[in-house]
Amino acid sequence: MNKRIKFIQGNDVCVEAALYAGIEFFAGYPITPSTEIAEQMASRLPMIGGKFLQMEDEISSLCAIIGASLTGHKSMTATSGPGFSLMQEALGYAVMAEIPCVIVNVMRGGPSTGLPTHAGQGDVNQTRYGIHGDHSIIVLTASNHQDIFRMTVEAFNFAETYRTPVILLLDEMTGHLREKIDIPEPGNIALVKRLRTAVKSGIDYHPYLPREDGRLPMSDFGDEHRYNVTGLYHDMWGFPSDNPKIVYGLIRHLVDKIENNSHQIARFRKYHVKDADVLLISYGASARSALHLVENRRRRGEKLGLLELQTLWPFPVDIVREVCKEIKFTVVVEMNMGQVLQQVRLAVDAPEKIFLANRIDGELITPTDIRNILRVIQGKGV
Amino acid sequence: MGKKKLYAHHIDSSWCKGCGICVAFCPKQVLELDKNQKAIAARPEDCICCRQCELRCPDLAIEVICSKTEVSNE
Amino acid sequence: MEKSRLLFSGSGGQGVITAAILMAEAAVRYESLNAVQAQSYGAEARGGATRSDVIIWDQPIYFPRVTQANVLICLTQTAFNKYQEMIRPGGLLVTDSRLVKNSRKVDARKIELPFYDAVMDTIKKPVVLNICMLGAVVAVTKLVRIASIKSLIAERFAQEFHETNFQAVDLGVELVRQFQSK
Amino acid sequence: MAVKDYIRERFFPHMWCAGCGHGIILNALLHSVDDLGLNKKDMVMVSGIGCSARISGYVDFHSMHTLHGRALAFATGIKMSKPDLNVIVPMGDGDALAIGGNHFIHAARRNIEMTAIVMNNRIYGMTGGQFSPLSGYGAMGTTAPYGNIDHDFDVVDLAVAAGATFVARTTTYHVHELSDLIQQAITHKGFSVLEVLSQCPTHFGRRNKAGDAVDMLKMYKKRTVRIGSDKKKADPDLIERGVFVKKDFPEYCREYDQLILKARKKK
Repeated sequence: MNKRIKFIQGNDVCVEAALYAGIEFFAGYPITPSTEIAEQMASRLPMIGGKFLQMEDEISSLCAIIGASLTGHKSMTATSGPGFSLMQEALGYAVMAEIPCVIVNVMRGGPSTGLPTHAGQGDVNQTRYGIHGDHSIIVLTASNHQDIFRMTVEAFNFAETYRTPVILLLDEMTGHLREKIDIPEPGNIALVKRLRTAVKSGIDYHPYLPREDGRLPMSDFGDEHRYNVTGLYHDMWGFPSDNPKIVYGLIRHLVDKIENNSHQIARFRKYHVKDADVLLISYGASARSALHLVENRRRRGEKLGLLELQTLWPFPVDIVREVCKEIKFTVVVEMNMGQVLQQVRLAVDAPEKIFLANRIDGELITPTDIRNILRVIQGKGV
Repeated sequence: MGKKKLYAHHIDSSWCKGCGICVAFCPKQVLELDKNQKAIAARPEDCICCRQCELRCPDLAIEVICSKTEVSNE
Repeated sequence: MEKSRLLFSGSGGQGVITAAILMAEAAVRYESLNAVQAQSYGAEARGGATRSDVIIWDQPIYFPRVTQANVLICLTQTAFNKYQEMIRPGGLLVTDSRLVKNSRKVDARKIELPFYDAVMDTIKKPVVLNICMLGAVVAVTKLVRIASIKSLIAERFAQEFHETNFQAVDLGVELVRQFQSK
Repeated sequence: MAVKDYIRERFFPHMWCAGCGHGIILNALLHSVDDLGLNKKDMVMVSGIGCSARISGYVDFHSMHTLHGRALAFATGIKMSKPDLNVIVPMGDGDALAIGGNHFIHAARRNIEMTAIVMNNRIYGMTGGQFSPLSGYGAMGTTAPYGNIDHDFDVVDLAVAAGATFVARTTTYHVHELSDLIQQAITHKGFSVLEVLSQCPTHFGRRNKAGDAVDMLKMYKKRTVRIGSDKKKADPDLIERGVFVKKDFPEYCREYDQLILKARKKK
């Protein structure tokens, strides 16, 4: 029997993947439906000498992993709706201070305490626009266990590559679903190590001076280089500054380092897109239903295709525009009032050909739900 | 322990904000504020090296250099 | 193979979800099949009717919920009343003959078995009711091998519970044998 | 080393007002670190937001200027992931006890080895003189124009109740005592809380007719007494100074090391 094949919940897959990626520090606060991640971390991290902290709230959880990351340890927290709302302040800090870390948000129905035990996908906009001030951010998602593993590792990799917090947006459905996962052998997925400065002790180290390729080598707290970290606009040493030139340079850097690399960051899967005349665009749990329908209809000769987005932000505008070009019409499938729909409409040349198939009652959208929408659009009646 | 002897008051007048704390609490009235509201050692000969002015200065502007104390190598 | 959609239902504490997980996990890890298992959480899981969906297939499974069950298992009347409509016409309905009063209206192959009474008579531990039911479901659906279920139980449960649970599996199999030979 | 070897001189003169007690605390802290002979490489200072928080920019340590009230949470992550570091967390009174009150009591409860210094000037200085949870009944502030009806915390009582294993109080007038207590707090193997009454002549002093910095220091001299002094019996309103609690108790990082051993055995 293959020991790497497991039958576990999506939340547990996320833990396995974080360990694969080299996590050493986790801080969190219990909240449905993400709690299994904290529970598994509490059990697994000490076994490898890592640290698990149950903090007093989600605010301090994110603050603690930012602190741990500064000492050179790969760090993560996991939460859900209300907890993610509480994290916005520290998320902004991690963006501004350029601290690599991973925040998992296992989405439930909202707003407020909403539907703790039911799936929703209403946090897409919050991951992008939740914090005050201009910025850019990386948000990944996945619809099945193999991809949850992959995207969790990618989240750690992107965090290190771009010195930024990365949000992994899961949902209650996939988080609690059990299915097969074939844990990749060590080395099968490349890991990005922390880029540390080569500057020797006694020589001026600039923690916030990007190299030519845009990356910023770090120095761990506790090592030779002493510098300042702040959430204020700051110069290349990390000291506060309101010099307009420095402010302008920093905000451009924070946005550009992500937006200019959106092609490197874009992760997606195409199913039967090439010859499709009707396209579905979906992500997360909804993409499972969309794919179910696509495979079913293909067997009957219908030219239905699916673009599954795994990078939600920066929004893969070019990819979406490209696939929608030759399509009769496109239906975005999601469990909210059309958060990705808006982005797709902005991306394409003919927004009037983009429709929504959604479900907002806490239940997983079904292939039949999507099929009914397709029939309405095609004028066939349900 | 012998009696400490004063070498010098180092007062960085660019750091001094003239709050007058050193003047008010010097047990020997060694210090004064000058016409620019900066602390100066007006009567250094009376200093007993208690270093209360140095420790109480909110601006880190005063250093009392005495014998038996480590002298900065700057 | 046909795609099999199973819906396990009962009340919280009966171990219905554990049985569902064991079935699905055995399919994945011992039979090289695909399986998904989902369940209802929250208020629903604490009292009232508990439900767990299992789909087993030799092809990739995308939509993970059971909307029409090939196999519906009910261990309480409440669960039966709530989920009986979800059975596919011609599907298989497995109920406890003492705990559930079946309805003639349901269009399904009905297998009413005295899980509760049999467990109380022979093993005398109500806690293995779910495993007895699992043994029966495995025997009747043949989706996984009995040996696989036992291997998984040996892996998952503490040593001291192995024997009782094996007994419960065998009891379930025996109940099906008796039923089918009637 | 000299005290000035521990600061980032290019940022001086500092931004605090003339006569601000926070400068005296910085001064004492530097003398303490110097007296203890600590290596700058092992020192981390994490501050929140407010006048007090600016202190982290002036010390030549690993320094972190974080969010209002959250300094202890950031510091907890640093200390847990590198327990050999010496972590000092100076906080203002609003920082520590209003927005950060929850983090404060939970850090104390865990007994994680860090030094929390509550720089208590009884006012929100940076935002211009609003009352704080330590202003006290009757105090005047821009948000208490008719006199404050909020009662204040007793930082010492709160810290003790929350489980801090070193709890002390002093003032910016008692500078030798201040240095001594900072040293004790830094070397204590557990969560240390040091409350320092620190004058804000600009916002608290002016609004509350407490005079200038010198007058406020004189008041600290007159209205505080050593713990156990007979004067307190005669005048219960006097504020006690000194070490209130100092005890050996399992420290969080060391407890976690034990937990790792347990987990490894189970593996």
